[in-house]
This record gives sequence, structure tokens and C-alpha cells, in this order.
Amino acid sequence: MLPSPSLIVQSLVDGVFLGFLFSLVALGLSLVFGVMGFINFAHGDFLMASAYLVWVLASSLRTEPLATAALTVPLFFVVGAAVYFLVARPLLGREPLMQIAVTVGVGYVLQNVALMSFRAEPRASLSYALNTYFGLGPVSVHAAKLVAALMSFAIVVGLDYLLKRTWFGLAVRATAYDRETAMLMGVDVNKVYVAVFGLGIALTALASSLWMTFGQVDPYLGASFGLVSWIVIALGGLGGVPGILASSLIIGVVQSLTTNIVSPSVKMAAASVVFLLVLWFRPRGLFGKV
Amino acid sequence: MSSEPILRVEGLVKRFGGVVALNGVSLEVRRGEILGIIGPNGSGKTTLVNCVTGIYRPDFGRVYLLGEDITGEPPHLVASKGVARTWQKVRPFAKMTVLEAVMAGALLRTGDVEEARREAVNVLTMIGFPREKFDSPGRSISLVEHKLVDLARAVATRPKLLLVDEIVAGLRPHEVEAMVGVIRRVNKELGVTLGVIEHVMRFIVSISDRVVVLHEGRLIAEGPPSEVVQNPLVVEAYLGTRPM
Amino acid sequence: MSPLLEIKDVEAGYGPFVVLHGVSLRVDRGEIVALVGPNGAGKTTTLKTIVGLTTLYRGRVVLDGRDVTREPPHARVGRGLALVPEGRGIFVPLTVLENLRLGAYSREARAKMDETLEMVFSVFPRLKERRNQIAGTLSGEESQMLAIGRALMSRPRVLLLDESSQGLAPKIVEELFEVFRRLNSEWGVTMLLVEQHVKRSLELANRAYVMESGRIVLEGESGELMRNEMLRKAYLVV
Amino acid sequence: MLGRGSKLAAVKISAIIVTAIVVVVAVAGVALYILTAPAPTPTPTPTRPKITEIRIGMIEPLTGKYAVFGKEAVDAARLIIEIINEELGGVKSLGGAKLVLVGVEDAGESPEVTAMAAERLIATHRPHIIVGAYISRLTAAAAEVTERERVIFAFDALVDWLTERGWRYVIRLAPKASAHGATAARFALSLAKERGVEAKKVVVLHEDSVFGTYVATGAIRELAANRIPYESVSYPYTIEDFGPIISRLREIKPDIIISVPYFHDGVLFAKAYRASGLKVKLIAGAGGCGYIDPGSIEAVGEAVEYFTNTLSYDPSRATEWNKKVVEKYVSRYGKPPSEAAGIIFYTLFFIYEGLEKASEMFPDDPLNPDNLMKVFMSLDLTDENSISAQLYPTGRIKLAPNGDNIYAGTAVLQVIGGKARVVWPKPEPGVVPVCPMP
Amino acid sequence: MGGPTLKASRFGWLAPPLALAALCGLVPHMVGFNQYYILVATRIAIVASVALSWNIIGGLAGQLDLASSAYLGLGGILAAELMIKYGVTPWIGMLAGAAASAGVAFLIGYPLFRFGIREVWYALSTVALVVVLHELAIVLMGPFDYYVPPVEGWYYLRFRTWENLYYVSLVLLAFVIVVNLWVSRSKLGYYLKAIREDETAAEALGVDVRKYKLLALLIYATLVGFAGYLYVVTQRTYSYKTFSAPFSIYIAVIGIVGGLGSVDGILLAAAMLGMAEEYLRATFGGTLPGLHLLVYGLLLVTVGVLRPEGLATVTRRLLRPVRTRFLGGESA
Repeated sequence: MLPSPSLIVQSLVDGVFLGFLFSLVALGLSLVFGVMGFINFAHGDFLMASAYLVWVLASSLRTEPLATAALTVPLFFVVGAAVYFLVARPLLGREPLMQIAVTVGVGYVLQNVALMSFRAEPRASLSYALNTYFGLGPVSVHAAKLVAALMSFAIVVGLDYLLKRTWFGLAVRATAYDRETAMLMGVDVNKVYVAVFGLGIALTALASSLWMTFGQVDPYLGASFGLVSWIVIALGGLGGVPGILASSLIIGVVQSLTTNIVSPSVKMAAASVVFLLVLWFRPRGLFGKV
Repeated sequence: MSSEPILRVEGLVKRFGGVVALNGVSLEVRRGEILGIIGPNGSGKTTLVNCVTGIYRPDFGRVYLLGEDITGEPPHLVASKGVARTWQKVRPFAKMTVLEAVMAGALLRTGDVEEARREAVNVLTMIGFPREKFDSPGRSISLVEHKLVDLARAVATRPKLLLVDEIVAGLRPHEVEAMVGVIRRVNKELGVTLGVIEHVMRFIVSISDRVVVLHEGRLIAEGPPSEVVQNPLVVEAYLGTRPM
Repeated sequence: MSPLLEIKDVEAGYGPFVVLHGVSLRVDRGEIVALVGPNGAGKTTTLKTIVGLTTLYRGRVVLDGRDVTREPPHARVGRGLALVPEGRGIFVPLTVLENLRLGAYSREARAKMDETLEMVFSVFPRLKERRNQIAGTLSGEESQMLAIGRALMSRPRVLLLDESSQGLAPKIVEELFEVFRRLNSEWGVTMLLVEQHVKRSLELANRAYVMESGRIVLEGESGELMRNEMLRKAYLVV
Repeated sequence: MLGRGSKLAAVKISAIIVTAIVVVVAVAGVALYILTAPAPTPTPTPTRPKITEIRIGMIEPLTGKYAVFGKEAVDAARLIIEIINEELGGVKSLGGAKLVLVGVEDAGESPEVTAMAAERLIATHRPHIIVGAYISRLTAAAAEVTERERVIFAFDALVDWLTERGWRYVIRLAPKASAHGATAARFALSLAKERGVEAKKVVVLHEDSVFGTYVATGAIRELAANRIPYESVSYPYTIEDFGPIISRLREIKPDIIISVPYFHDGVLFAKAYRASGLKVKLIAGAGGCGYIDPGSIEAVGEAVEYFTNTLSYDPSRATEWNKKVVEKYVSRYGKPPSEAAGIIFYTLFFIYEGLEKASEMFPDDPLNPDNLMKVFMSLDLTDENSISAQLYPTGRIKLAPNGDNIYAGTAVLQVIGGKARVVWPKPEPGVVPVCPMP
Repeated sequence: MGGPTLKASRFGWLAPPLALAALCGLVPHMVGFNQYYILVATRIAIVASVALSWNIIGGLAGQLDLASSAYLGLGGILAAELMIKYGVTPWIGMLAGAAASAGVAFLIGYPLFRFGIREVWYALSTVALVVVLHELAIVLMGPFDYYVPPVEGWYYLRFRTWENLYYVSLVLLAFVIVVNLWVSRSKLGYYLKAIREDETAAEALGVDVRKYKLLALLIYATLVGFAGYLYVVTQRTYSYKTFSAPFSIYIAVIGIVGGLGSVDGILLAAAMLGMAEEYLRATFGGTLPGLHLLVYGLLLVTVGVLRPEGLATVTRRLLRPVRTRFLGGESA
């Protein structure tokens, strides 16, 4: 049976919304990987941890999940900095496999601390204001998702501006390209690393606030976000915010289409197949430079 | 002895972006000789080696090994056809022992590990590598030892032609002296034809049968070492007295 | 008067590889000092040691009477050292202007950036024309101008130049040396330069050091060295 | 340098020798094992030893996604065992022998881990009876071990085929999955009919695990028997976003949705449904959990109002023991028992009642698993003669040869005013089922 | 290698492996035929076999392969299905499984190596393979668990008690160890190590990098595919979940913690992690959900951060007295 056109349109819309959120998460990971060459396989798990914090705050204070970002984002920046000093810095320049193994260990720790604290039940703290749908032609739009997508987009564009137009951004881009020469410019590379790692983790906190306006968290939420982020980086190449955005949207739409037309069970496989094909035929990513 | 040179390079051109690293270089390496290839920094010496050994594919020009066109062949095929090289910047096998690293080279000509081990021991002994360090891992040996291992690795592949890229850079005078002996022995005792790329003229002059000079991607002089060194073009290229 | 830059009895290298075996040299205020010697002699390592990019085993680096041996590279840059690295070290994906701005990254330089930028553009008008271009699209000589211009952006007290004329056409090298002269005389920039154009750099420099195998083997007034047989030996043949 | 060659020849020879020796040792080990291994059957209890304790083991998911159920089951078991030992004085016919919870193993969330846990539980504590493991696929894995070791396994898992595999030492009192589906359909159709609500199209919306599929099959069978047009929509229970499913439902426009959630997908669906503004007459849940358990209501809030669900346990059954147990449970754990606890209630009391009878039927060897199974099969319990029946939704327990309760059935609860109220088979006093949903 | 002690060491180095083999062979007796402990030991032996197979691609060739569960699952599921549906003995099924794994490895490895994909991208590609198989299996097999039916005997390679399978696993482990030793002492091994160290330099020595990497991948996939059935039997079930990214990572972690390329270190790591994990799960799993995984994660982080060379150095240190006695010096 052919899927109805309205289902396809709906999938495209949902996929685009999802893609914007992906771009927010993937951007943080791509900064960490691009600037300091550190492979973080626990990136998604930080999102999960922060989502729990959002849940705790939003349900105990009875506030909008989005409002909790004011607290979680700075807090996770600090968490990111701490993780950088404890885990990432000793491993900089080591074999990639060691970085993968250790960050997998960090992910385990986060997942199981969450499990011990909150048990396995999924938790949700829906947005009060945004939890409505409205029709737009054949498509029904979930207000919370729309807001999440718009905010993600705004923040990603803002970060692009930050990277392109500020001294900090200049230092980050210089460090990413050539660490040693950046030092010769007077850039304190260590500070840049801390800031970038903290920023990457802070972005997952922000993404989790947006996610929690319509989604829910269990200890295993991070895995899919982590893998998707890596796939987005492979597709987008490194360094370019537009590349990240475009490939996030592609993955969002691919996942949404497979979910609706084939089965939700194979959405990660679809993304993985896209990843393998791109890797084989465009090893530098769909959008240029690595 | 056949008149066919071991290696013949014709009109090699290699560009990187806007920079022309090789600009129509043609040269020959004759059987049994030590050819010195010199030139100031950035004159295209290493690019020449990379084009010959298949690491780069030249934009124009051909490379012939004993008359066979090997232009653009992948490095491992070039190596198995008999062109070995050493590296200007050492590429140590940090976790392998010295002996193992050299065996990896020797295994090109044999599938038998024991034979390769004997060969590796022979080569290392011949180049005078200290025996007590045969089993040291690559990460624990000194720079000059690295250079020797690198050389031994390449020699162990039993090449027809060995391209030695700046092997004495960074070495102390007495080490350079020793290296002259090593290179000579490789040439004489094993009958390997050598292309020695070097920046230090003194070294080149003392070991080469013949010298070619590269400057800005072009061949500017060729001849016996003593003549080449006196060539005003060469002196200028090196000391930069005035624009050519 | 104490020298502006001095390194004393330095033993340094990269990880386990010791490259410099007890190198000492000094650069006085307003001087141009040349550091020459064959490949692999340790010239680049010496410059990198001055800015703190190598592993230092022994010895001290003193800038204007202040011991900076323990300071990280970015702090030394803040104190007025600038190195134009070998191979230029241009940030290829960034624009020309961004590269130049990075040169003025340290706090003191940032304040005077606009003024310095005008000065750099006056020395290298080509950079002004191309300021919004991606640095990767520059030609070899333009990249070299950019590298030097970028170093000047930090208003350095000592400019360290590593093989700046490498790969440039002779005419351009001529121009480049003219720029060095101007920088020294008009801007009062003190320079330590590593060059393969030995003769030309000796003509430019007040004094020079000759390195071989990680040691200083000769030093003196440039004119004297020009006539010294040892120098020819180091480079050419016995 | 005493000939590297000779050393290497030695290495080669040695490699062969090592291989040979490893094989020889392995073979020797097997031989030794055959000679010295103990007889594989557990030693039968000889003449009438004094039985002081009956060892009960539990395997429940305590980590992973299902931990919430496992923990509740263990809590319930501790309570019931305490009641049996203290209030009822242990198994009187066995001289007051106590039930002892010798070990609680974590079933994890994968069958491999569960099987491992079962191996360990049995090897370490040699329990007489094991209760577990709530999740059907985990239960099946544990049963593979209990069957081999001839330990009686009382399931608190619902999937039909657990009792269709020819296992000999298993019992299950709880209503199986398809019974849940059938009950939900029967309840929805009869309520709709009673209220004159149109039921032209029904969607069976189910998660696609074995459990969900069995429940859905039960519902579909019931719908087909009543000639009601239906459409089946499935999704994985790991689903994160119900948006697409809502779109499907929007297209199908069903009157009634029979929804088979696992747990977290139920929470998610309820929210998505409310947010979507979609309107159906009734959402009748089927299956073990979701919608009406305290956890769901807490997690979902108002969105789940008027949803119904089947339940293997009826917390409001007005029998003496049911009231008592619920009261004790609430006072100890501060929340009403959900299904996971309820199944444990009647299962443990059933075991207790069987043990009381065992010494009567098999005075020589009451705890022998074969004997015990015969005892369990012989029980026919009703509200009048049994505590466990009083705790059971249908009030009657008699096991079929495969270990399933012949009189199995479920209750249906509806969330009314934020509380789960029993509306089927008999509504709680003062409760009127709401249909159509406003 | 000093000459004088060489004579004493000719067969001396056999002592530790012999002691180990004897120790392993007697495990069932030492634990008093406690089925649980024997099963734990069996699983450790199988996991160690998989980790040592991984060592060929991961340790020797230095390719960060995270697809071991893909090959294990393919081999295991194929052998089990052949047995259940067609009554084919697992002895043949395991060979078929090995062949199927090798086939899939070729299909994925050929393009990857052809396009020079390395490091994190190779690792992610192998993760992608696991994800694709995982979800493909959901579609093909449904979300069900499949059980190997309760048949027993050597024909089915499945027994009422675990001792026999334990010895079969030991033989498999011994075989994998021999393959490891053989590979690392053969031309292939030297070439793989050279590739791990520096692909470009290896190529200049005449090493066909693509070919040898592919060869390593094929050996690894074949061995793991062969072990699949044993794995499935000790796990008791197979399903789409057999294709598990965490399990693949676990295997790689054993290889890393044990020390890349080191047989003794990996054996030690497999045994220690296997026992520690089971101990923690059994001890704390019931009271504090997730604690064993938490401790395991912390262990991973600590070992990774503080001792990145792996456990091999620890074993070296522990075994040094033995080695110097029998070997007369440090060996590589």
C-alpha cells in the first residue's frame, strides 16, 4: 500500500523539526571533535542526564521545562569543564579506541546513576503552554516541537555568529585548524578546550530542555542521540554550521520517513545506511571539507 | 651491465594548489651508482621521491623503472618492484622492536619469518646497529638509531634502487661520518643503487658518484660532486647571493 | 644594557629526542640577528624553544630581563614575542582579515588593532585588497606576507622569522628583505631570523650565529662571518 | 647469539606441544569429570526429615527498563511472606515451617542475564520454588534453567506461550496475555452497546513485542467474532514520538481504540493523544500495565483521564483478605498495589495453600517437585475455601495440566478523577464507567 | 635476548601456559560441579575467544572494530536456525556461520578499506553494521526470542549440564590462542603490526595495506562467526538483540584493557572483567539497580585514564619472576 501524500508531508514536517533539534546536539559534538580531536561516545548520555534534571526541576517547581534551561545550561557547562579535566584531557592525543572506551565508560556511569536515582520508568514533564496541536493544511503541527525546532535553529545560527564574529569564535576556529599556531597567536589553547567542551555539554542541556517539552526521558535516551550526532558529523563534514544543519535535516527526514512509511524499528538502520553510503562515496561528507 | 638506467624520470610536474613543487624534472639513476640529489629547502627533492615511490601521482611526466612505466602505481607495488625509500621525518614503528620492524621490510621477499629474521639480523649487523638494542621497542631508541632502523627496513626489502631522504639531518658530526660508511657499504656490499637526497652538501660530496641539483622544482646542475659544488648557480641557490 | 632576548645553555627537543645541546644566544634591542646552518641543525627548534613549543630539559629563556622559561606560549606572546613559523602556518579556512585579527589576539594588541592594521596594510597593500578572501586562495608570496603581517599585528618587540623566504621567487625575496629592513628601521622591530639565503641574511643582519648539530659553532658580526671559511665549510664542501 | 634459528625451531615445536597438551588436559578433564561427577539428579529427600523452612527464590528485573515492576513484586513478596510466617504461623501442616525468601536475583533486561541469575539462584540456594520474572521473555529464559534443575517456577508473566512449551514444573495463576486482549474488547463492546455508542471502526493499537502481539491477537479474535471492522496498528515499545501514529489515527478515524501499551509507550501515547485533540469514544487499554497503574497516572497526569485498562488483579475486590492485604500494602509502602504486586499476592498464597496440603498428600516427601506439582494441580480454590482465591479477580483458581489457571480473568479499571476505579466485571460501589469519553 | 640463558629457556616458557591449561581444565572440579560457576567459566572462555579473535583486527592491525556482535550473531543464528529448521548438526552449522560472517565482513570491509576509511569513521561504520543488522533482524525475525530446543548430545552440541560445553569452549579458546600466536609470528602478523604503526611507511615497504587489513578482518570474522553457536547456546536465546552494540564495545574494551596485541593481557582482562561483572551483578544487582554497570563504567574510565597501555603491563610485571626464571629475560 502506498503511503498517502498527507502522511509523507507530515513526515517531512516532523523530520525537519527533529532535524533542527539534532543539529543542536550534533553541533556541540562536532565542536569537541573538530577543535580538540576528542572522540566522545557519551555525548548523548549528557543529554539524558540533563533531561532528568529538567524533569526534577520542572515537576518540583511546576514550571515550564524550557525555563529550567536557565539553570541547567550553566550547570552543565561546569559539568562539561569538570569532565574535560578529569577524563578528556588525560586522553587527548591518545589512541581513538581508548577515547571511545573511556567515554563509553562515562556513558555507563551516567546511565546507571540515572537508573539508580530514577529507576527505569520514563519521566515526562510536558510543557503546559505548548502541548497543543494545530492544523496546517493536511499537516498537524505540535506546538512544542515547532518551538523546539525554531529555538534550535535560532541557537545554531547564534552559535554560527559566535564562531564567525567574536574573538572567542576566532580563537576556536584557529585552534581547530592548527593548535600550535593558535598558541603562537597568543591563544590560550587550554582555555579554548575547556570552553569548547563545556559549551558542547551545555548544548546538550539546552537540547534536553527543548526535548522535554514534548518528549520524555529514561536512562537510555542518550544512545540514539549520540549515534545520530556522529552520523550528522560524518555527513556534514567538520567545521561548517551550514553542513551540520543540512545533514541534521536530512537525517531527521530520513528517520521520520522510515518511521512512518516502513517501521519505527528501522529508523536507526536507515540513518546508518545513509551514513555508510556517504562514507563510501563521499568520504569527506556531503558538504565538503573535513 | 645494461645501458638501461635503473630509474628514468621524464618531465615530472607536480603542483599543490598554486605552488609548483616539481616543474619538469628529468633525470636518470644509473645502475650501481650513488646519485646525490641536492637542493635548498623547498626545491622539490622530497616531492620527487614521493612521485617516484607512488605516494603522489605526478600531474605530468613518466617514471620508468628498468624501462617499465611505473607512473602512478600504488606505493606497495612500486616497493615490490624494487624501489625502497627512507623518510626525512622518521616514521618509527613505536611498539614493534627494532628487529621486528626490519623483518617487516625483509618479508617483502620471503614468506618465511625465520628467513626474514636472519635477513634482518644480517642487515642490522651490516649497517652497524648495536646488537643489544635489537629487541628494544621503537619508542625507546634515539634519533640516529631511528634513522638506521629506517634505512635497515628499506634495505631489507632488497631494493634495486634505494632513495634515502635527508638521512643525516639532525645528526651530530660523528654520526654523519658513520652514516657515510653505512651508505657506502649498502652500495658496495649489497650492490644497491642509491639516490641520496640531502641538504648537507658536505655529506653528499663525500659519498656521491654523481650529483644533480634541484632548485625551485627544476634541475639546475648535474655532474661530478666537485664540479657541481663549484657551479656558481648552485652556490647562489644555496647562499642566495643575488637573484638568478 | 641587558639584551632584549636571551637564551642560556638550553637543552631542548621533542619528547625523547633531544635536539639542542646547550644553545645560548642573545638578541639586543633594535638588532637583526641571523641564525644560519644546514637542515637539521636545530634552528627551527631554537625558535620554537624561545616561544615555548618544545620540551625544555635545561636552560633558561629570558625576555627583557624577565625569566619566561616556565610561561606557556600564549603568555610569552603576550609579552611581545612573535614567531612566523616555517611553512607560514596560515589558517587556511579563515579569511585574510580573520588571520590578521588573530595576530592581535592578546589583550594589549587588541586595543591598538585598528591602528596596527592600517600600518600592516601600508606595508602589504596586497593584503588590504584581499582582506575578505579565504586565506587558502592566496598565492605563496601573499601567504608569506600574511604570515608576517599577522605576526606584526601583535606589535611584537622581538619578531622571530623561520625560513620566511622559502619557496618565494627571487624577486619577491628581494622585496621581502626590503620589508624586513623597513620594519627594523622604521618600526624598530627587533628580529631573529632563520634563513637559508645565507648571504642575503648576513647582509641584512647585524650579527649572526651559525648552528650545526644542535650547537652554536660560530658567532659574530655578519661581515666577519661572510668572510669566514668555516661558514663555507658548513654549507658547501671541505 | 646462540642461533636464533634453533630457538625458533624450539618455539615451533613448543607451539605444537602446547596445543597437544591443552587438548589432552581438556580430554583428561572430561574423563575425570565422567568418572567423578556427581549424579545429575538432585538427591531425593530421604525419609521424613524435619522440614523447617521452604526456600523461595525470586528472579525479577531490578535493573533496566523493567526494574519498576520487579521492585514492586519483591516488595509484595516480602509482605506476603511476612503475613504467612507471622500471622498464619508458617505452614502448619509442616510443623510451622517458615517460608524463607532465600535469594532475590536481578533478571536484568535480557534473557541471558536472567538465565544466569537463575543458574546462580539455584546453584547457591537450591530453592524449592522460584517466582518470577514478570517480563515474559525473561521468564522463558529462567524457565529453561528451572526445568533442567527441576525447580518449580511460578510465573508472574503473562505471554501465552510460556505455558505452551511443555514445561513440567511451571504454574501461572495470572490471566494470560490473550485473555487481557479479549477482556478489553468484550468490555469495550459491551459498554458501547450499553450506552448506545457507535462502534463502527475499532483500531487495535499495540506495541509489537511478543506480549503486545499476543494481547492484540486476543482482542482481534474477540472483535472478529463480533464482526466489528478493525484495523491493527503496531509500533515498537521503544517508540519516542507518537506523532506519526497520531497522524495514522487521524486518517483512520476510529470510534474505539483498543490500546496495548507496555508502560512508557502508554504514557507517551496518552500525552500525544491529549495533545493531538483527536476524539474517540473510548480508549480501552489491554495488557499488564499502563494507563491505570499509579505510576502511569503520576507520570501522565490528567491526560490519562477516562482511559481504561485490564488488570490481572482487582485491588477493590470486596473480600476479607483482599481488603486486608491491600490495607497492609498501602500502610507499608505508601501506595496502592498495582498489578505486579497483585499477581504476587495470589501466587504466594496459592503456593502456601498448596504446601499446607502437600504433607497430607505426600507425607514422605512433600517438597519433591513432582509431588508438589501434583498437589498444585489438585487444588480447586474459591472465595470460600481460600485466601488466594479471595485475592484473585475471578475468585476461583484451578490449574490446567499446563499450569494455567482455568478460571483466569481480568478486571477492567478506568481512570476517573485521577484515580483508577474498577468498572468491570463489577464496578466498585459508587462508580459509573464513563463512555463516550468527553 | 641474552645468549647464556637461552638453553634453559628452550622449553621453559611452556610452564606458564601449561599451568594455565591445567588450571582451566580442572575448573569444574574446583567449583564442585556448581553449574553456575561452570557456566560463568564457559562464558568467560567464549568471550575471551571472541576478544582474542578481535585482537587480530583490533590489536594487531589496529582497526577499531566494533562489530563483533554482528559476526557472532550471524554465525550463531545461522547455525541455530539450520539446526532447528533442518536438523543440521551445529558442527556443520558453525562452519556455515563462519562462512556467512566472513562473507558479510568482506562486503563491508572491501569498500571501507578501498576508500581508506580509518579510526573513528571505521569504528562508526562497524557500529552502523551492527545497527543495520539489529534492525533488519527485527523486520525479518520479529521482536521475538528464539530458543534452542531442549535437545541434548554431541550431535546438537548442547547438554543438560555445562561441563561438556565448557571443555568445547576451552578447545575453541586454545585454537584461537594458537591462531593468534601463529598470526603474530607469521608474515601476516608482522605486516599487520606495521600497518597499525604507520600505514604509509608500511606501504613503502611493499605491504598491500588494503589486502592485509581485509585478510585480518576475514580471519577475525570467521573465528567469531564460528564461535557464534556456542555463544547462543550459553546465552540460551537468540533474537535481534544478539546484534548488540554494547556487546561489541565490551569485546573491544577487553582488548584495550588487556593491551592491544597481547594474548596474556587479553585473557586476564576477559577473566577479570567477566568475573567482576558477574560478581557485581550478583552481589549488588538485587539491592542497587545498575550498580554493577556503574562500577564497570568507573573501572573502564579509571583504567583508561590512568593506565592506558592496558593490563598487559600488569601481567608482564606479575609474570616477570616466572619469565626471568624460564625465559632468561624480557620477551616482546
